Amino acid sequence: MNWQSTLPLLILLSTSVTGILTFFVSEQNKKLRSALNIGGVLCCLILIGVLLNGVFHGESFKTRISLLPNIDLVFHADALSLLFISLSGLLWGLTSIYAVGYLADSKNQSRFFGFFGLCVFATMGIALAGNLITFLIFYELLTLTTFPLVAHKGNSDSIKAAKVYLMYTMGGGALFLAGVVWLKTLAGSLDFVATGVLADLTHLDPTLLQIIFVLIIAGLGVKAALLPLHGWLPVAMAAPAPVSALLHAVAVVKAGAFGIVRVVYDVYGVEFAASLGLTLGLAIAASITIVFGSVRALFQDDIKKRMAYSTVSQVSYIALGTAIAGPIATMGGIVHLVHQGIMKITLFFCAGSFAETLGVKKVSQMQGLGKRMPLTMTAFTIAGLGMIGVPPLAGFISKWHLGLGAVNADMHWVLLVLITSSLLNAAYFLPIFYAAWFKPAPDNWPADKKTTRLETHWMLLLPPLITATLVILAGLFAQSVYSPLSWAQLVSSREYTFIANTSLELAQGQGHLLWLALIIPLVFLVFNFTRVNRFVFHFLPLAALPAIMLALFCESGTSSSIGMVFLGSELSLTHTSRLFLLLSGILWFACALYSTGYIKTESAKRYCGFFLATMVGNFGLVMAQDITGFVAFFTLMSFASYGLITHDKTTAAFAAGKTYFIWVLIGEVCVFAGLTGFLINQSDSISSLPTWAGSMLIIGFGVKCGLFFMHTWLPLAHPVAPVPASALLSAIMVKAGLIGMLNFLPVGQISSLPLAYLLCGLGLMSVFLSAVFGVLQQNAKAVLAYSTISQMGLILTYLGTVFLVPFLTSTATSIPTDISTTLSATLLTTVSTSTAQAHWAMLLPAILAFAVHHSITKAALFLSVGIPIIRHNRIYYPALLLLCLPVLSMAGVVFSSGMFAKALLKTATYNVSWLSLPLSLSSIGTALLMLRFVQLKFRTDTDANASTDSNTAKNRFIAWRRFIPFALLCIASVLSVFVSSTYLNITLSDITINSLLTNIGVLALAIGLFVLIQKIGNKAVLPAGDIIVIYRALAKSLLAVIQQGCMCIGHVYGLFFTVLRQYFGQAYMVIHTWRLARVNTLFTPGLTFTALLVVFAVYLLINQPAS
Amino acid sequence: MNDILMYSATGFVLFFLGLYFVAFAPLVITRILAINIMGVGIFMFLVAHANSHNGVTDPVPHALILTGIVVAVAGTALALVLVKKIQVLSHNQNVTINSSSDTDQHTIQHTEQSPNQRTKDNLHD
Amino acid sequence: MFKDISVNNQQVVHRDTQSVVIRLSIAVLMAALCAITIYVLALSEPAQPILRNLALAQLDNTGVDNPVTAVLLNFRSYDTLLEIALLYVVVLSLYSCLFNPNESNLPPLPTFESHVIVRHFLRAFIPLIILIGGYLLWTGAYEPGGAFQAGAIIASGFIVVRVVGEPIIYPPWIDTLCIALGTATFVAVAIAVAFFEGTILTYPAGSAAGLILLIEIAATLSITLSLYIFYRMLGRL
Amino acid sequence: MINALSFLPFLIFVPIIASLLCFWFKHNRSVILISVVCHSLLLVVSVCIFIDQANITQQVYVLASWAPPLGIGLSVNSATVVLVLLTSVLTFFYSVYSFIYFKDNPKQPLFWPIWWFLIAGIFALFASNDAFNVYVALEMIGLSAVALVAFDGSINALKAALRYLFVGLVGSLFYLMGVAILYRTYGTLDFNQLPTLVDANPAATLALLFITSGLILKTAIAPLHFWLPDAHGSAPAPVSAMLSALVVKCSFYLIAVYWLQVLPEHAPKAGYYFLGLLGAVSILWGSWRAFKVERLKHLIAYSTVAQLGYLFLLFPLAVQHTETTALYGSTFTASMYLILAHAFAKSALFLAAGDIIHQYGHDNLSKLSGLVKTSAVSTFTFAIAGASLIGLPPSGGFIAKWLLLSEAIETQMWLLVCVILLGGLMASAYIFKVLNIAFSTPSQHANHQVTHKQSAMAWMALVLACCAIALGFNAQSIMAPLMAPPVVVDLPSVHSMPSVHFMGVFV
Repeated sequence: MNWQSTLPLLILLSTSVTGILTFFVSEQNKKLRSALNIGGVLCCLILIGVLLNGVFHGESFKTRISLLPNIDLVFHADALSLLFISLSGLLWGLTSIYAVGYLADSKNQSRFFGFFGLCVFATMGIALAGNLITFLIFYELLTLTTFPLVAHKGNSDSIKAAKVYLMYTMGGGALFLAGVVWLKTLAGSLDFVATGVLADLTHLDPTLLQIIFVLIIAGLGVKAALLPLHGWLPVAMAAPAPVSALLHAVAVVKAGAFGIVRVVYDVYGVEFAASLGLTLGLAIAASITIVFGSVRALFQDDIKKRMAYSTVSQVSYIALGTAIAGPIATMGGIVHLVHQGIMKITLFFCAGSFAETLGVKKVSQMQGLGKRMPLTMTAFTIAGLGMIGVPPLAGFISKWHLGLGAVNADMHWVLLVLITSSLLNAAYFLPIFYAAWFKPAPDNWPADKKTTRLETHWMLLLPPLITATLVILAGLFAQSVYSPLSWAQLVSSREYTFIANTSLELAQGQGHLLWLALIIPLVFLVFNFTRVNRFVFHFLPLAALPAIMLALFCESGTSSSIGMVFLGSELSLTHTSRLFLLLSGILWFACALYSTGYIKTESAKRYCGFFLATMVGNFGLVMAQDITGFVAFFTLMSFASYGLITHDKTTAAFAAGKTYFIWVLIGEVCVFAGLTGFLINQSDSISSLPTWAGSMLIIGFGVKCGLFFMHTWLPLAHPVAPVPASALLSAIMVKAGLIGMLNFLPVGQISSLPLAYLLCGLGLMSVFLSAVFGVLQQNAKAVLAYSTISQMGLILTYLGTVFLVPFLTSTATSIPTDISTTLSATLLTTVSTSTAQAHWAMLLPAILAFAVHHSITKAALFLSVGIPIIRHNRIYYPALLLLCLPVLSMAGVVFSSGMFAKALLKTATYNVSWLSLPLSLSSIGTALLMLRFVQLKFRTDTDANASTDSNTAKNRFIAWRRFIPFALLCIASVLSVFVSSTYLNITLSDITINSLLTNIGVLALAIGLFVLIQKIGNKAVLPAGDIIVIYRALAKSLLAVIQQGCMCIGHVYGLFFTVLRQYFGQAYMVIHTWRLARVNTLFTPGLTFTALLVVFAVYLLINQPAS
Repeated sequence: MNDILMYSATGFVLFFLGLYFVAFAPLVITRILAINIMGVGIFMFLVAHANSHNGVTDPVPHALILTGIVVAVAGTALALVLVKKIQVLSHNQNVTINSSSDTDQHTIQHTEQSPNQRTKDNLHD
Repeated sequence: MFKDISVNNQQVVHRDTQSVVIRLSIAVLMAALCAITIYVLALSEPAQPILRNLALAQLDNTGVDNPVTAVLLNFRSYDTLLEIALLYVVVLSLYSCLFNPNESNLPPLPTFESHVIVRHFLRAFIPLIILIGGYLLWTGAYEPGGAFQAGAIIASGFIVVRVVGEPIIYPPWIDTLCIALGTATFVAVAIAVAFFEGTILTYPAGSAAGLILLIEIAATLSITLSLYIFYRMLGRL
Repeated sequence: MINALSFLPFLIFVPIIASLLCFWFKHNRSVILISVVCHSLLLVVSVCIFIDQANITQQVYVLASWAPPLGIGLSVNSATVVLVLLTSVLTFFYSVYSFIYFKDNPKQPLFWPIWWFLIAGIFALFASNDAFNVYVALEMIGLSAVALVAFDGSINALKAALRYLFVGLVGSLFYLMGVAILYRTYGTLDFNQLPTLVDANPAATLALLFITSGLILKTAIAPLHFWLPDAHGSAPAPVSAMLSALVVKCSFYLIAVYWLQVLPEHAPKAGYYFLGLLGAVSILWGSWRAFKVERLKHLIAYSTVAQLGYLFLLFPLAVQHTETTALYGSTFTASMYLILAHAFAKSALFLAAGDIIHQYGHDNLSKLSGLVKTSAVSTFTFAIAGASLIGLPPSGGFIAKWLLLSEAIETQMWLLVCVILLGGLMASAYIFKVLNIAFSTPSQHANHQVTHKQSAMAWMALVLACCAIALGFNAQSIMAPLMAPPVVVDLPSVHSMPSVHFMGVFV
């Protein structure tokens, strides 16, 4: 038996020997037992390592032991088995460490670890099985070894759980045996062959093969928890945590899924199975399970039950991946095998340690868990987010590939399934995170009785952290050579006989510097959590410096793309992104300086954390050119800014935070859907963006820009946020939406009427209505928020005009177009219609100039709110003077940057006749808002003066820190257009007399209107966020409807089963008692969230892209 | 020729008669007798055949019958011993029962040396 | 059918729960089966007496004249051996069933004075019985007779003595010896013979008669004792 | 290669001698000595027979050197070779177990003679080649088994023994009637001659009917199984193990011989299917009763009834499969393998149950909760042996079930496939019911005082259970001879053999 054939046996031996030896270890000496176990795990992992690089170097491992005349036990290591074996080996190690910690003081541990080792031995056997019969043998062995684990505790419900588990698995096993024997008699030897054994056996009649397939899949379905056969999984939660962790994350459930993969690919061959119509049936079953599992998870209050149901749905992804007969979908399915394993095991570890340390078993008891056990909770959150499929994490990769594969295979309904299930995942994970992180902790938790610094025993803490980092790494470095994704690629390529090669491009030139802008803030972020966080707070502004340096000194066009991160992310300084980088760098620097003076030191640590995270998100966003990179940074920025908004921890802050969070999620999903639609269409090489994808993008980015119907969060969030944060929010983060639209909407390429109408319509509405609402506000910052909405509305209206171009008369004025809107090759094919291109060439600089002007002036205004301008204060006069600058500039008074920016916009869109009227009206509106702001500012400052002691020395020092950035920004607000015009090389048209006159006339009109409104309107008080009231009412009614729906479903269920029970009587029918699902008080935004997106899904279905 | 048939027929009749009484005789002792009758039935059949060849008897059936008889004796002896022992044991129990208050004839306790097995119900199953 | 064996008023009774209807139907069924067998046998004619001719042809070199004894102790001697062994085992099982740990402290059996006529008659009658037994044993080789019949008669003699009340006292080792004697001698002869003839139970040419007689005597002894012990054990419970 | 045929009578005479010696030399040490010597002799003989089976199965050992029709012949076919080996191995285990089980029992001297006689009876039955001789062997087994069942003297045991005796006697009488009819119609009793003489004669079918009904009563198949649970349940552990594993198989073997070898032409096709039906009914009914019953030994006994049902599936499969029914071929191998696997597994179960009763004093399932703590080894044995009974992969039971299933599928008998699978499921139901009870923590502290010592008996049972599992691996070596049809060579009657001196072989 040469080396090749003994290695698989050695691996199997190592696990089984460990298991059996542990049986004989006496109960008392824990050391020997854990040493034995850890030793076993290590040597197993080493062997697997040897196997891995053996296979990597092309050796083939195969052992054949003859069992019966023409039936033999075959072990062989192909790519698929290696994937599964390394997963189970690694997780076995982690789980045994965890188990040692978890079962520290429980009895008969030797028996537990013995069966534990044997269970992994069976899993390894399944992984290495070379033919269906060996697979069957180890499959049954798995049932035998897991039974005592489930029944380990010995109390009544674990015995019941074991009984139910047995009933299902024994039934499944019998079916599987029948199927295998039948296939054996028909097809002879059943060795696994890459493209399937049965494909070339032509003499078998298909109907028989179909029946056999159904039998085998039913057998495997029990362990893979397909719909009707999943009953045992939630019940088996009575087992101790490490058992449910290993069983439901790795061993049992994966064995079933792995079996399905093996049968579909290596026994039937995927093309042959598809031709028999089997894969469609499997896909439908898997999809139903996915949705059903998630819905059931929604209503479970027990954490482990919820995890169990989520396992039910997640495992069916793998089955779905195999069922969609396409290389990418297979890759998705197989990689999900690994990802789901690491994510689910983290969730179970954390659930176990929560139960062990705090006795928290119910979701409803998880308030404030984040504070009490921060590290475990972070691991839980990371894994949860991964499950939802949030971009940078592992879950996203597999869902992305599944979606892509489904679209390639024209199974669009799968996309729908994926989206609904991700949303359902969000619906049942987010309330947990929200409750854990943001709700106050109940006081009845046991005090941190352990003296160690850690929140729980290190053995309970280390495994979840390791697996959580694995989740992140698997997501971030998905394309790297050793990542599960590339390994799955190897497997799927073997199945489809074509090699999709993804080469590893190395960044060239000093592109790496670009990453510097991101890394420095990250370094600061890390230091923030160590003891040096006081310095971090003081030197916060330095974090923004690298961005400014880069913007100034790197010439545009330098790009660095690293294949490993995300899916080949690429950072580059295009002409526009360089401008935005400079702008955001300056603003972040100013606000950082301001916040060092404004934020109280004790809450500084948390503030810096969120501040730096948002900064990284912002800079990354500006520079990212590829979709996944952009979406990842976009998400990071939105989630981190949530922390900024709720910094003051007042109830209003949390309410505003909640609304902000919902809108962010809505925006997120719209962007995600839009981008996928965009990509799909792009892959079909039709450059015309489908209207639904375009509108999705507009809505998604509109949420960020504060377009009218999506703006309700802005007026709520800004007043609540601390001054520097709200300054940043309205100045830069609002621009993120604009950058997104510039990058991804095919501006200048195509012209589509609906998009134009959508954009211009919303823009105009936000311009006028926000002006009206803004005036009626009571809070100064709310007024500023409304002015931001109106200005952004203005910019977006102009952006909308670009889609109207072909319908306008076009004059060929050639202005040098060095705008490199070239995206990375995968994104955009440039189809230039000369007129659209020319129009866009003029419009872009104007928009950029206006954007720069607006962000700087708005920042200055917001910073002014933080500086009390009161009469006897030393800085009264200079502050007053400086304040006038941005106010006037915003109002577009003569010679201010505002006037010039508006003039530029007017000249750029001279051929859009109907735009001049709204432009002037908007300037009136802005002027009104400015007056209202000034009035409110002085009113608050005067009555604030009575209470604050502004003249102490310390106060003066702080005042200085605030004053300087404010002064800088005020001056900049005037000069911004002149500076940016040189950069954007646009000639400023000279100021004609009549433009001067119209300007003064507008001002006078605005003042008159303001006085008029003061007289009649000061009684009408409008709550901030205006139409949010309507949304809330809508949400409440929707919740009521859904609750009613659940109640009646529950009744029907109850009725059905009572009838059954009377008819059959208790003795004969072991009825699985379906407890009426108790609809707990659902997280209201969660419900609005799902409702909204169901509507979106329907829209998606109706408006299928013509492909 | 027909007298041999007559003997064989009576043999069979005896056999089935014995069988009926083995199944349904009330007293166990009669059952033991019934088994012997069945044996006799078979031996009658064998003997009838042994002399069916005009005068010269066939010794082999006779030998078979002799062996059969001895076996029947052995079986009957064992049966009688068992019945007697059961009678004695249950008699001792009844005595113990009479001494204890519960005198109901049917609830047969079990004797002291047998382990504390369940009482009547494991007789019927 | 055999379900519940229970004892009431000293009788081991089978409390039959089947209703009369079932019993009648089964009776009818049995009758039908009996009729069928008789009918079938009436149809088929008996086979040619192959074995009879063979046995009779070989009779002269079996060392015995009576064909039945020849069959019993020569042609199918293996059957007879097993059969005697069976008897020996049944006696053993009798011992095991009636085993009573506190045997020694059982009250001695009641002995009563029998009527004087009976005693004198017996004194003459017992030797006669033993004589008849011996004769039967001897004629087994020529006319019907043999070990079983002789053993039965002698045992009946002993039983009569026992019934009458006279205790037959003999040392216990005779019991253990004689019970197994029959089987032991038969097996010993079978094995010994194999040394000479190669296969078990083949009597050497001349000595067939002598060996058969030896086996017969041993068999008679053990049968007598077995039957007597049957009676004595049952009586003494 | 010495001619192993001459060893054949050893099989029968050695146990009888042992029985006599044990009766005469009563005290312990000598009994042990005798038993060890005899067992090793038996093992050697059966191994030689197994190795040399190629030419042994052709010859007949003629006792008293009278040619078979007149005299009695001893012969062995491919099936009995395996059964003989199985018996010698198992009886060796049981005897060792009994030494410990009856160590402090005053009745021990009486046990061994009857025990050895039972072993002699089993070997006599397997080796005999003559119809009437089989009857005597059946009686030997029957009576000694009854004596052993009644061994521990409780009233239940006695009643069970009496019932067993009645059944045994009636069964044997039916068989005797069948033999008598055969003798009347064909004039010969020898198994080798009967198939040649037999012509299409309704009397043969009638004989077959009598013989089969007698033997079915003794094999305890569905309708006529009422006696088995009590008999096997209340017997001492080694005896019940012997009964379940071997005695019941003997009568099955006889039915197989009559239906497949001796009178195949006359067996009506419907008969085979009827036997199959009986088998299926007994699988389902046995498993159902096993699940319901309360006492551990009764549960194991009922599972014997179920497993015997599997054996009876051999008949429909054999008929359907090869049309030419014979004691070889893949179907017969499957059932032989099932006999092997079941024998080991069942004996392990009974011995483990014996150990549990030894410790707890009772085997009432409801009071046995928390068994795993007190007698871990026997629970473990119970689990492994149970796995083999259910047919979970690594075990011999799995191979047997696999062979049966592939046979059933090949012959398109879907009903049998369902029955086999359902049987497996129900077996898992009652095995895991016991395991559940073993694993559950004892609710209230059971009032029995439990001796915690792990007696050697438990380890014996464990060894047997491991053998049951080991059967799962080297199936090849055991099955090869069974698969191939014996090479039919003209039967040299030993009589004409040159001087094959029995003792000469040793001298």
